[in-house]
Amino acid sequence: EVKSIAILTPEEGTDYGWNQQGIDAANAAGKAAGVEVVVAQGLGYGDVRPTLRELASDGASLLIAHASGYNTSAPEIAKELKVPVAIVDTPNGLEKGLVADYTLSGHQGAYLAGRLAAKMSRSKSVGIVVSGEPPSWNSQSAAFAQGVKAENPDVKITYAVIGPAAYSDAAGGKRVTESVIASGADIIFGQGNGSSFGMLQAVETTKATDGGKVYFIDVIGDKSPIDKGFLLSSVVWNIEPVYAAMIADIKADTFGTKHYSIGLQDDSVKLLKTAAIPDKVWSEIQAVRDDVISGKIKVDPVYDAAAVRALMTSVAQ
Amino acid sequence: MSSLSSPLADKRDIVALEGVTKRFPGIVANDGIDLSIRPGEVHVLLGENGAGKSTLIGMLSGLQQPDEGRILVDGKPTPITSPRHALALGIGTVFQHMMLVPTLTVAENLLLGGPWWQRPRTEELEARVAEITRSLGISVKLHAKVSELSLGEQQQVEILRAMVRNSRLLILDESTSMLTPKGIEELGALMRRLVGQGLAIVFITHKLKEAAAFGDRISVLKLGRKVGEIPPERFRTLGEQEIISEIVELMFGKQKDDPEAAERPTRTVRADAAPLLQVADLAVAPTENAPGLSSISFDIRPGEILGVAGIDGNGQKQLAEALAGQRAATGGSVRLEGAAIEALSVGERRQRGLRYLTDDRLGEGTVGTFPVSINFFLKQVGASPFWRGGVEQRAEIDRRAAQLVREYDVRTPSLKTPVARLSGGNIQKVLLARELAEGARAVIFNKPTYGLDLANTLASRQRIRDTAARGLAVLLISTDLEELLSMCDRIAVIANGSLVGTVANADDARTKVGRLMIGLAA
Amino acid sequence: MSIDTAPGASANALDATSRVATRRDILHRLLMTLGPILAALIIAGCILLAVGVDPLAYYGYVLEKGLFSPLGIQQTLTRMAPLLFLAAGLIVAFRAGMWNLGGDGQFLLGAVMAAASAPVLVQVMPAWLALICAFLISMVVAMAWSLLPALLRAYQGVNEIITTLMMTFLGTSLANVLVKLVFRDPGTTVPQTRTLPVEDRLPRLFDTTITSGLVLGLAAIIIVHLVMTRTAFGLKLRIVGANPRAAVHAGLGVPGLTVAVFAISAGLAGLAGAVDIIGVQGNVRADWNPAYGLAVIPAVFLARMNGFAAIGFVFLLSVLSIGGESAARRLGVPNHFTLVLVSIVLIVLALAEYVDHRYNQSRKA
Amino acid sequence: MTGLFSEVFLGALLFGAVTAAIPLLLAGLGEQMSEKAGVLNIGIEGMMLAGAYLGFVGAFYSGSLWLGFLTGAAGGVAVALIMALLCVRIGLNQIVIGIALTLGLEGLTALLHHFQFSRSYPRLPAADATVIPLLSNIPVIGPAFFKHHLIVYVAVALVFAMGYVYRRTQLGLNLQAAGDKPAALDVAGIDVIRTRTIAVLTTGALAGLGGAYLANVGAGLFIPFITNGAGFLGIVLAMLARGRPVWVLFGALLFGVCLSLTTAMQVAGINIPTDIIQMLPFLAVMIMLVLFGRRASLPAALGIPYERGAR
Ligand SMILES: Nc1ncnc2c1ncn2[C@@H]1O[C@H](COP(=O)(O)OP(=O)(O)OP(=O)(O)O)[C@@H](O)[C@H]1O
Ligand SMILES: Nc1ncnc2c1ncn2[C@@H]1O[C@H](COP(=O)(O)OP(=O)(O)OP(=O)(O)O)[C@@H](O)[C@H]1O
Ligand SMILES: [Mg+2]
Ligand SMILES: [Mg+2]
Repeated sequence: EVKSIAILTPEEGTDYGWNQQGIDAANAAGKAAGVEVVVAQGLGYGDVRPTLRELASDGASLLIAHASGYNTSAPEIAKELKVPVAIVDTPNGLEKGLVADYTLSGHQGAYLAGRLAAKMSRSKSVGIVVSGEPPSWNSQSAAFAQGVKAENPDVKITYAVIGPAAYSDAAGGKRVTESVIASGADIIFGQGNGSSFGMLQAVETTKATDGGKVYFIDVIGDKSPIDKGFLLSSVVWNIEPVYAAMIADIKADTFGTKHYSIGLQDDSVKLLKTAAIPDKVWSEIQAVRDDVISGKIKVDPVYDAAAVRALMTSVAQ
Repeated sequence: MSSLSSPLADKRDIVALEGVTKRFPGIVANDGIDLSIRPGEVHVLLGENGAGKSTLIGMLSGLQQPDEGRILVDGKPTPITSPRHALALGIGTVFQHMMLVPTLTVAENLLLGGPWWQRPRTEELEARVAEITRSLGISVKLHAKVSELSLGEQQQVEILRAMVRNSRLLILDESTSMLTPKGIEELGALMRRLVGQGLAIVFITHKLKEAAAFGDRISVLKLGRKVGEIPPERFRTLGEQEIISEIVELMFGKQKDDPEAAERPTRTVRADAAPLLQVADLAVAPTENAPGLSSISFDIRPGEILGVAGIDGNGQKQLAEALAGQRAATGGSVRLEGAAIEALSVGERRQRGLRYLTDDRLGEGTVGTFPVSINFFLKQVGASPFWRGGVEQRAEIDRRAAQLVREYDVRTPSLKTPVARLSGGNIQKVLLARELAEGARAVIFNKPTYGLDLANTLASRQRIRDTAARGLAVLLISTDLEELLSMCDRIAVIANGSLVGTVANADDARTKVGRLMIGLAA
Repeated sequence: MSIDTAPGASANALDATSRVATRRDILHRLLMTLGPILAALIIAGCILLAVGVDPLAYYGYVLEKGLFSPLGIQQTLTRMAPLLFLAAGLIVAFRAGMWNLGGDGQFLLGAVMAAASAPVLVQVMPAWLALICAFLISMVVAMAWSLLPALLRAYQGVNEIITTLMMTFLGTSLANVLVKLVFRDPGTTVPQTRTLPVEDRLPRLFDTTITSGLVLGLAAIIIVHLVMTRTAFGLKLRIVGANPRAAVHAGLGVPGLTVAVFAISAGLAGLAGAVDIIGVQGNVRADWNPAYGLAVIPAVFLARMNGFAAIGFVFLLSVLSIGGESAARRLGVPNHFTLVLVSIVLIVLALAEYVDHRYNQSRKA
Repeated sequence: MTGLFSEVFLGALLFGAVTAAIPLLLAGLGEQMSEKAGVLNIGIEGMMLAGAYLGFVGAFYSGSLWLGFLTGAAGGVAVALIMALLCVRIGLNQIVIGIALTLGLEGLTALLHHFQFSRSYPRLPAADATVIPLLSNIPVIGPAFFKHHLIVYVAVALVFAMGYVYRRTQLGLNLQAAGDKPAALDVAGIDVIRTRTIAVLTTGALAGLGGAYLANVGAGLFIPFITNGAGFLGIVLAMLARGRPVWVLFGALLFGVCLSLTTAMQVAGINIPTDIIQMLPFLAVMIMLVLFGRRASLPAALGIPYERGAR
């Protein structure tokens, strides 16, 4: 019987991104299933075993460890306390009744974003700025690049990592994004927690080399409530179906037997439509979306950082 | 104002103290002291180590506040709240411990204290300094870094600083301790000239002869109390010997006339005995701000005291450190009981019986924050029976320390007291006890009585004589010629890093050493 | 910088202090620790009130979840293990007057080496031997990392605050490079080292979740305390720390001792990393840096480099961090509040020590 | 590769280097002042955070960057005031208080941000640049160095102003004496506590300004932990500079350039992990220390509280 579930996130759930999407989804899934949701946020990237144990002892029937940094500790606690946990970025960690994986990748959406960027770039130059290189971001960076190339092989892609452990380096995000814009990019695909606000700021305050506007494509969350007209789109993730499926699987005793994923087909990954996207372009993108869903276009996720960089280099030449 | 002024204070006093008391944890440093300081007078303050002289000065210069009593300036009760206040009142102090910033130049040190937003007024200062140095007959290197000056030179700078500030009252706390006999003479003459110009001077010294020679009025402190005063009227009627014997009486009760004039006991060093300490052609490279040594050679036989005379800063410290192994020698040999030790480390030399009693008691001789007991064994860390298998034997240490405290008459509140809290003389006793402990064969004493009061000086000298009498070789470095004459068998003179001659301590030694020191042949 | 190495020179008599006095002393110390903590809680409580949270409820949870519940106390004690090793290393360095502020870099390198070696070693040798080897490797690598600052300080007189701070920046980056490029677990998509299986980690104490690393940590800090206060070697280090010139004068080999101090201090920091990995974490992820050093340094100072007092302060820090996390979650306060709380506690404790010192002085006068 | 490195791009890289260097410069200059006067200011990271937060609040609500810099500096001073009170006036351990202040301000600013901005993430408009005539027309160099917000030139001017203060004014003498031999300063009639307090408060103002620049110009917004260790870098810079403000400037630029180098190499497609490139400035400095073995000449009384007449 599932009475309550708990979600653990490394940062506060107010980031219009990974943490917020996770918490919102858990709350929604819990509400739909009529179970209580305990939120433990801002736990950092250190040892969360104490919190896991405590949440388990408080009676949570499912612990959602919503950070790749938790994928060693959570399964251990699952085995220790016989509590089901859900982890990310560990596809081969499944264990029946105990451990489920929901490695999420918005690569299909990022591919669409790449197509969109290539269509809309005036300078035929786009940039990818990331604050780190975790697998889920890598797969989106790679898919974005593939999308750009598929749309127009002549478009230049500039890839830049802000620096190590720079998740909160907003100034670094702004600085690097400005450099990338100076190198010619007029659309920035940005991934980074706190630092993505710095990227957004750079886009808002820097002119493209042609003197025109620079647009920003965000990931995971929807930043339109705080947009000042520079947000072109976002690869929005909806994790609610995943959590709902987990709750259902626990009830059905099938937890830990399958992978959960998100994708274009059920709109759990979708491209955000903003006013900046002309309707004609949008409908072309929707057509591509249908091709991806139907399997006519295949987008393979690339998780490894070196492979992603290699992809960029080959793209840049 | 007359209602405020005290019946005790005389209106001629620049500064008067009334019943001033100052307490420190565990001690009453000043206990109800009355004192009057007048223009045109050198007021000498005498007293044993720890008698409370510097504490009194601290209150006059605004560093500390009295717990009881009051200070009157020009007849008015005036709490001296800060050094700045003291300076404004015209009280200039040369402290016992150097108060110059070593990384600044002399000029910058003299300029310290001006309004912060100003550019330093260097030209003005130079003119003023020229004027003062001319009238005083001294010279200073204004643009040299203080760290490059000898201690004597630094002391001159400090006196100059007090003068530059137009002090009406000049306080000199043991300012002669670092000076050569000639320097002392000059300072004395300077003081006489200054009081002649109408200044008041407070002069602290441990040397009774200086007190008698330069003073007008003498106050004697003992254990924080003022135990006596010789006012100028009386002072002028007494001769040097009478003054000295009166002071000695005040300080120690009735005693023989001039304790310092103790005859050198005739000891006979066996001329045929093999030398214990042999130094040949010892050389040390000069450093940025210290002279080197070149071809230093001497022998010391068992029971012999070899003195090293010379003006401060001529390489005495380098010699001592090179012998002890603290300073790298660039050549030459050192033999102890025939065995070469020049390649050995400090610790190994000590084990062989070579001991070095440093002149820098707090700087390197002790660890100020450590208890007295541990400081006795600083050079024996790890040795049995105080450590066994590397583990401290606290009972053993305390037992032996208590024994040394008794034997050497160290005045300390407890064995656990941090050694820096002791007065200079008592710290010196700790060092003496440490260096003379079992196993010593040859001992280097570097200015062993500097800063010590009379009683401690005499006791230390006696220790040194006893040391030699036990058959040890003694090297005694001192700038006090009287001290050397009263103790040594032979006296070598060091100048500019080399030994310029050695004379036997016979009747004519004084003149011979004196000639060598000023660069003439003996 | 000077450290007062004479802990409260008190006795006015030559004989040792009586037992009554020491008991009163302990009671006094306890009071002077608990009092300020209470004051700090009141101040921090005002901040809680300002953001609309009931301070009593908050502290109730801190105590319950950090101290009084069986689960809480186990977590607290587990968290202490690496902190104790770090504190032990800092005690050695600080007592010897060396400002090793490079603990975090040494910690991380130790952790990475443990994570790199232990999972491999357990496959080729008995687990206990493998863990000992992993500890040794971590220790040696951390020691090696401190060699450069040590030599520069010993033979060139280069200030170690600069060099250790720089080495910690370098070490953090190097640890990341090692995790990402050298020791990366090929079996995962996330850049992290291989994972040491739970059953191969340090055994847990009895039937609890407390790691036996706690015992090692306690042993380390107590041994360090005894060595520093009771042995010739410790005294030598303290002499170097309190007055380096006196050390030269006394014939101690100061450069050698300096290098030894750095090695021991860094070695203990490396062991802290190892005990955290081998005892609890199992692996190291890229960009992982718990920065324990920053909180342990003030704790060691407040303990006046006394090992036993340091245990107390480390315990306090652990209670606050474990309990604070739980309380924050339950009351909807951001977790950052724990930092504010720790900061206030540190400042008030430092103030109390000062007031106490002053009071003692005036009483003796 | 040549195509990638257009003039505009190179200019932007160097511009970024300067932008990244300015907070370090200000922090380093500030720390240098404290250290000169004998106070080891480990709390500078906290002062920067206070400056970043209050600086942003000031600029955001008033709409004026200059007001933001002012409130930022005031924020730094407020933290410095605690430090001065506790460490200078009553002589508490500087390292304990410094670290405690850093921890406390990390928590406090994050907390305030949470309640105030974590839903809206307000961002400032672009800082308007003061273009220096003629110089700004030089290719690459011009846009990199001569098109910054006025405060950047002010910061650089501060380097020389402080050099002047240290070498040519009474205040400079006082500061040096306070760090090398405070007792000598005291008996010369200058209040050591006051001198050190002035130094620490100045440090607070400079660090606060550095934080405000970081938030308002560097990032254009405030987020928790935005300083990311810049204060600690400032400490390293100040100690390496041995009392010379110009060396702080060079050091800060070195770090800034290394950061830009990271970006440049990535854009050029050179596959060196960022972690390794980030190590470069530290490696360079360590090698310098090994080769030249610069004897530490930190002030003799650094970290030791001054108490008149104590012994
Ligand atoms: N700041 C202080 N704290 C504690 N005790 C002090 C302090 N200053 C002086 N004392 C103690 O007060 C007593 C008087 O010291 P003071 O320095 O005045 O003696 P003194 O007569 O100048 O001795 P000396 O001839 O050795 O210079 C000594 O016992 C000393 O230990
Ligand atoms: N190790 C050192 N570092 C810096 N300066 C030194 C050093 N040794 C000596 N000096 C300086 O060199 C000058 C003369 O040296 P020093 O005082 O040792 O000569 P000395 O006559 O042997 O000493 P003393 O007679 O005082 O024992 C002084 O100005 C002193 O400050
Ligand atoms: Mg004195
Ligand atoms: Mg000498």
